[in-house]
Amino acid sequence: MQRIGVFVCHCGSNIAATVDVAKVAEMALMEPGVVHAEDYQYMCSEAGQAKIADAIHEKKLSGIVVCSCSPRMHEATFRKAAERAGLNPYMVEIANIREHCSWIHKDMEEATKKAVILMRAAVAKVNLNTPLKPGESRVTKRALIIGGGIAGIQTALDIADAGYEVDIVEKTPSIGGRMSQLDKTFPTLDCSACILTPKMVEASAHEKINIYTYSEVEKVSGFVGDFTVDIRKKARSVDMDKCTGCGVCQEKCPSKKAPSEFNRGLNTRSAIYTPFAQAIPNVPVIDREACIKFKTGKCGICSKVCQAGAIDYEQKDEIITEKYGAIVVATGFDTINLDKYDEYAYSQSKDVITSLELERVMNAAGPTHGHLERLSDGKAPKEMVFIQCVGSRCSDDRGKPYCSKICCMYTAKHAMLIRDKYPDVNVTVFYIDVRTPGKNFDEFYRRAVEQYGVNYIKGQVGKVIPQPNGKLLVQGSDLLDNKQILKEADMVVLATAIEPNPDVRKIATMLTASIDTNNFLTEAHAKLRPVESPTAGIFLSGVCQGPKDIPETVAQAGAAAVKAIGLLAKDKLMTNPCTAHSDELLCNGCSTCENVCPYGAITYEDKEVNDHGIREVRRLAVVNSALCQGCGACTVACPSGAMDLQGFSNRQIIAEVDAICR
Amino acid sequence: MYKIAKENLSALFRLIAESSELYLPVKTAGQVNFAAWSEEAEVALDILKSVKSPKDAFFPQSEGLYTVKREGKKMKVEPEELKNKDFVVFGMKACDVKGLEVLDNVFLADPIDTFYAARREHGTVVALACHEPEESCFCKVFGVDAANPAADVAAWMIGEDLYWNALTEKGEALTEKVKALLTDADETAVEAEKEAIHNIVEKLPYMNLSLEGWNGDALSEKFDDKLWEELYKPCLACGTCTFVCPTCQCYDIKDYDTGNSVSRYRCWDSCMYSDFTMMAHGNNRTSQMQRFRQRFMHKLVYYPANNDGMYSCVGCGRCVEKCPASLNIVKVIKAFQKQGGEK
Amino acid sequence: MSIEKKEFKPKIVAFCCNWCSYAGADLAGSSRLSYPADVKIIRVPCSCRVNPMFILRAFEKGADGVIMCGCHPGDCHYSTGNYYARRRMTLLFSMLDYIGVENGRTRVEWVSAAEGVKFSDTMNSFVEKIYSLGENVRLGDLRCRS
Amino acid sequence: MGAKKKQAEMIEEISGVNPLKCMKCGKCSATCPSYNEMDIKPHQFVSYVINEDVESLVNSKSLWKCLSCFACVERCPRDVKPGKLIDAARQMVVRKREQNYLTPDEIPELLDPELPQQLLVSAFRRYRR
Amino acid sequence: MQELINRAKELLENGTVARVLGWKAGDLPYNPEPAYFESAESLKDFVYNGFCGANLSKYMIEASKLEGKTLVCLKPCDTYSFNQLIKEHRVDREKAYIIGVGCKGKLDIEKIRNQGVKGIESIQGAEITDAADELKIQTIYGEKTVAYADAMLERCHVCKGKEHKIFDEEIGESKETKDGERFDEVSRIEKMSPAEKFAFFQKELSKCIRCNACRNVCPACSCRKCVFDSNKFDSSQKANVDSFEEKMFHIIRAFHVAGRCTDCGECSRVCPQGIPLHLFNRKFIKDIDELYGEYQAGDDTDSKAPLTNYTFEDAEPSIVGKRG
Repeated sequence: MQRIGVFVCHCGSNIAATVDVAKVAEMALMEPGVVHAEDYQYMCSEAGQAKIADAIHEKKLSGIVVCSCSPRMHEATFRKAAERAGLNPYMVEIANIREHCSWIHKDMEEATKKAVILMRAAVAKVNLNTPLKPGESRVTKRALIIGGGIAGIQTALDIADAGYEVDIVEKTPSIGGRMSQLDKTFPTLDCSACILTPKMVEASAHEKINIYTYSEVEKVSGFVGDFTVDIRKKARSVDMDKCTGCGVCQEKCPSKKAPSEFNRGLNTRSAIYTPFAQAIPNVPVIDREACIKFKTGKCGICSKVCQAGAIDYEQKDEIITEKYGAIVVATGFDTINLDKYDEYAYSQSKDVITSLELERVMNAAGPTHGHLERLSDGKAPKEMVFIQCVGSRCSDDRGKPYCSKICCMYTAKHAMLIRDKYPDVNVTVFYIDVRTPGKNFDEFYRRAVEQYGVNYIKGQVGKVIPQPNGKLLVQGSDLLDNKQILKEADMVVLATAIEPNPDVRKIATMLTASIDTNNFLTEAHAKLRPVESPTAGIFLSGVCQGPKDIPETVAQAGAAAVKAIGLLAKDKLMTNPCTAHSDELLCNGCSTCENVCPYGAITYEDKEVNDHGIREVRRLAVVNSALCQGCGACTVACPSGAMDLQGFSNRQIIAEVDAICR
Repeated sequence: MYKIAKENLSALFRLIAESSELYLPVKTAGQVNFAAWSEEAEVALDILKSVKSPKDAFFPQSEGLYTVKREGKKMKVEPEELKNKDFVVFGMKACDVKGLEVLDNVFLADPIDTFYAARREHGTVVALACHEPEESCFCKVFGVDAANPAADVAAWMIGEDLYWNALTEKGEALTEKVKALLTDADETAVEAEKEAIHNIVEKLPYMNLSLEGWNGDALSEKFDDKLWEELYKPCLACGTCTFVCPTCQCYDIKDYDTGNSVSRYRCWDSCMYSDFTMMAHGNNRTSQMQRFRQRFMHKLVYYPANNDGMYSCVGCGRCVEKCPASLNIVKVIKAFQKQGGEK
Repeated sequence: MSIEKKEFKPKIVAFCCNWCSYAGADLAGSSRLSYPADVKIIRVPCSCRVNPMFILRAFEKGADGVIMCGCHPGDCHYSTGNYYARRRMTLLFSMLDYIGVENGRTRVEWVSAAEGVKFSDTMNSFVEKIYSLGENVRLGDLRCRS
Repeated sequence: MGAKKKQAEMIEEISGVNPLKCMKCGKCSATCPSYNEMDIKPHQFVSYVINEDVESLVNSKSLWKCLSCFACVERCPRDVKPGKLIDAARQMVVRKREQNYLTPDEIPELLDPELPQQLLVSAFRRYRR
Repeated sequence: MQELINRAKELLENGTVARVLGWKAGDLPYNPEPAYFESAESLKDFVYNGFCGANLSKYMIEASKLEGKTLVCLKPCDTYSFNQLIKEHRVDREKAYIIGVGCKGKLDIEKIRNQGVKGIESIQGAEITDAADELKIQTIYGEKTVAYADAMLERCHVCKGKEHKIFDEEIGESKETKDGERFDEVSRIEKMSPAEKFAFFQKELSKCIRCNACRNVCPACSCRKCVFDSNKFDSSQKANVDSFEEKMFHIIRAFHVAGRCTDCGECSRVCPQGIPLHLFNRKFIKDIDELYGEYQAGDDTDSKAPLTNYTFEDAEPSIVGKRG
């Protein structure tokens, strides 16, 4: 039996004006377990807290009920007060007789009655409280960044600058990501490479940053502060220590038919290649699918021409196992597959291209060396049509239901750049809505219209028909003029919807990070915790969380870094003691609880139990209290009642129910 | 010997109900159980086996013992009142009546169960002979005569009449009360009915069941038999057999918190349940085999050992009909017999 | 809100999640938005902590109405808790309706921490409904009535 | 309920289309082969239904100019399917005409082997629900 | 049946299985019991006929702990339960050798009795090899005939189909028995007024004796210790003091198996008081189908169960009042 003290606060007149506090204290003494009750002007004051401490000592209290304001106000205060007096802080319960009672009721008798009931419920609960102790877990002071695009690079730099070790794992041979493929960036028209390359160099030169390119995350185990990750370093076939990056191998390589990933397949590359000139690391890889040596065993030219002797055909994949305290996901995006949008003739004409392809066309290092030309015949276009929302905002299964967010702005950018560089080219943009929220964004779009004379037409394109003369007939709506437009164009550019990198689902599963129906990673809270995954220790950076432009991505990357630093800065993690706990003798091992846990905190183990003399090995749920956040979803999913929540146990809640209903 | 026309039975029930509570087989939602009579009740006298046995009337499945109320910081105990009103149970069968004898041996022996004793004192049993015994019946094996129920009043349903014969003082008293509705009758029809019943009973498949070897002295021999390990396996550990049984007498005592008071009550328990006789240290029967064995050893060995050889099975056959896994006492007896034969 | 005082004083249990609805109730309080004293709130970490057994228990012990409040779908502090709670409560309420319990006796409302007005309005309308339904006689243990 | 609202709801019921899903992109009109012959353009069908002006829709030329090619149905990104709306309007007209349309049982005996298959197919396509 | 016995003998003798889990002939024409057979010799008592209604899947929880494989005879509907038990890690697939046995509908002795048949001596027509048209019943009180369909368990009239969802081999023929719609009865109750619904269930549940047969036979109720047997929720058992306890028990039991119940019908088959317990489970199944998309528990071993799943657009609980 507990020895409970009940303390009723007047809160000046806030409570005392409508609740007979003395009566509440008097009634409290009738409750089982209550050995002390008093009321006082301000319980939260120092004098009030001293009263609690005194009573704990004098009456040897084992539990405390404070009838006062909301626990959201002063629960922490009273818990600390109890702790200072030597009582476990979780032996304190609050009866909210202010917000839930005195402030909303006028009738003194009625309010007092209710306050008594709320007090009883709290007493009933405290009777079943048990001392709880927050757990501790250590923090490995190292962060893992999955993805080496601008989001990953920025997060890595910020974390490393704070003095922590960071590893970046990048799937492709070089860091840089999508941004390295862009020509110019809105709204200031900086050259993308000019602002990205210094960041890439900085990252690679940073003593705290270690970059694994051509590598993938293979396995993740552990939990916040203490993850263990296997990284597969794919065989590069080139010794990174020996290679000088001279590029001779790439020049001499006889196999040059592999489509260039960097140039979106618009031209080809050699089998041994670095994706682009500024690649970091500047060490080529051999594409074993395309390499003649690997396919036929004959060739070996690269090995012969390499003066550094860096070519190693025998190299094998390597698994690196490392421990991390925090993991940041920065897996980025890709454009969607356009197979289902045949009306735009993307597969039929080389002159229908995606916006990302246009970036490569416009880029000096691209397939046309920066000349705007038709990919079919190399002729300079005179009429260009841009189509917005290709695959975005679609409620059917052809596209994506969301707005890809960046298309309006980059289309304005493209239109502007073309009109600037090639004033004789007419540019028409078919749009549904032009969405330009952002600093200097709408001004930018207006410049395209007002200063550069880009022709914006409100309406969607229904179809693009390749003509025998090589032109493209664009049939679209002009909703404002209520006309159907037929327009001949030389090139058509599709603002293709973006989608999360297809690998993200696999990664999310490994991390037990939740993912939404569009494969974007879910944030812990849409508004208040936008860069954290609900899974503790996992942070989100960039487009993997939702469509964003570069400034937003960089901002979020910084935010994710700060959250990760906040975690890494701790030596130990105090874990919330109100976590789920499974009764081994009742657990069926059915996995139902595991299926509803949003944090991956429940795992199953084969354990030997002694069930009243029956010894057997059973499959049992084990809660990792470092991961458990105490939501209680598992407790209701568990049919046998094996899973219970400390601090909000089944019996505690039932005791409250009983007290209220009696 | 009296008789009353079938069509006047509701008048009889009405008359009995005027002065005492009346329990009889009533069909509710397709099933027949003993329940209080009312004008609307669908009385089902022609069925042989109510789902639950009528032992409920004397030993209810659940019954309050006392209530503890709080008055300030003090407690007040209010015992439940003992049964103090007369009641009649109409339509019990010979086996069920014999079942009461089994319960009497338990509850009326020292220390007397006052709740049960009060009910026995105030209850009058009118029992019906079994007009058409069924294949699951084996009362004769346990010495019960289906044609001659040994109750306060024995009755026979023959054609359009119910024949009525008071056998005890209580029976006589009840007869007095309802005499206005009864007419004198001779015993010829009843004798014929008895003979007919006896003839049918002889044909029943379980009539040759032998209880040889089952007695109060068979404890160690039967207890240690390996056969139990086989027999219990299909058992689902439900309490059907015990709850339909007219002789099972185990109960548990529980408390219920109503919010304003705590009421202590007792309710039937089943030796098939895993928490049967659970104590602070745990459970003394840890496996279903042990629990299964307990039931039959109790009926056929332990009980006879304490009650001059009387078995605590009356052959009503309810468990035969109701066991979800088709297990029952007959199969157990036969299995041991077979094993014995093969030895 | 004035409800005519009759003999019948309903007992109403409200389960509120800590992060949204309990805070919404606090806001109703600090905004002095009244609702009948018949409502008593039990704080739970999340609506997904509410076991159907708690609700039936409340009815067993004499509650006349039970309401559960949680974060709006999509806003759950634990991301997904209220989605599970929503399915559980939908099925439970449907079952209660199916066995003949008046379906107004149970309710789920999503109330955010900012919706003090909604909290008070919800409670007012719920209490009114319970008054109109009267005492809960179909779901309750008779022993608790004395 | 007003007669106009009833009509609009009837259109929604027959077509199974929720016109509120439309985001006014105009892809239907952009894709329509009969666009120039229509007085009410495909993308406008939706607003006529939303504004409960089924009357105008029913009396429009568009009703009979729609080829039921269903290009708009195929390409609508929002699952609104203006083609189905106009088809529903046509059905309402047909229903009004004393229900003098065929039941499926009557068709086989009326079939003329000389009839071009194309005609049948297009008729079926037009009147399928 | 002979084919089944022969095959079982073969598998026992060649060591593939250590035991056979099937049915043993009873001492009355209608009461075969679930049984283990460990030798070819013991199989002489093996029986498989219309009265073998028991779902043996649940016995496999215990059998999974035994040495060696157990040959288990599963009817089509039983295989759903087995799949569900695999999903919940309660049985070991590797420990089972499943023979999917044919089914022509299982018989309900209560239904036969309700047609006034008593004093049964023998029953012809219940063998699995029979045409399953008619039962010829010899009784002490004369010969009776009962149409097979009229003696069938309720569940067989709304059979989910005669396809085995999981098996190692199949033996014996099946016959379609479905002649009703699974949810008709539920729909009928749904249409009642609250007072009628309440009266209906009150009447049915008032018969409950808390024998726990429904729970103990249920393959989904596989908890080591039921919440109604433990003190975790302070939920008492055994008593039927007040009708509320039965409601609580049956509602919570149905809720705990919601999304897991395969609708095998065992609860209703074993209830000594003939309470149509399946009406609770089917109500949940119907709701789940209507609200969250069709779902058949036990169809597979890896799909997400409806109550451990959600969509953003799920119906609100207020739909209960709106559906009328």
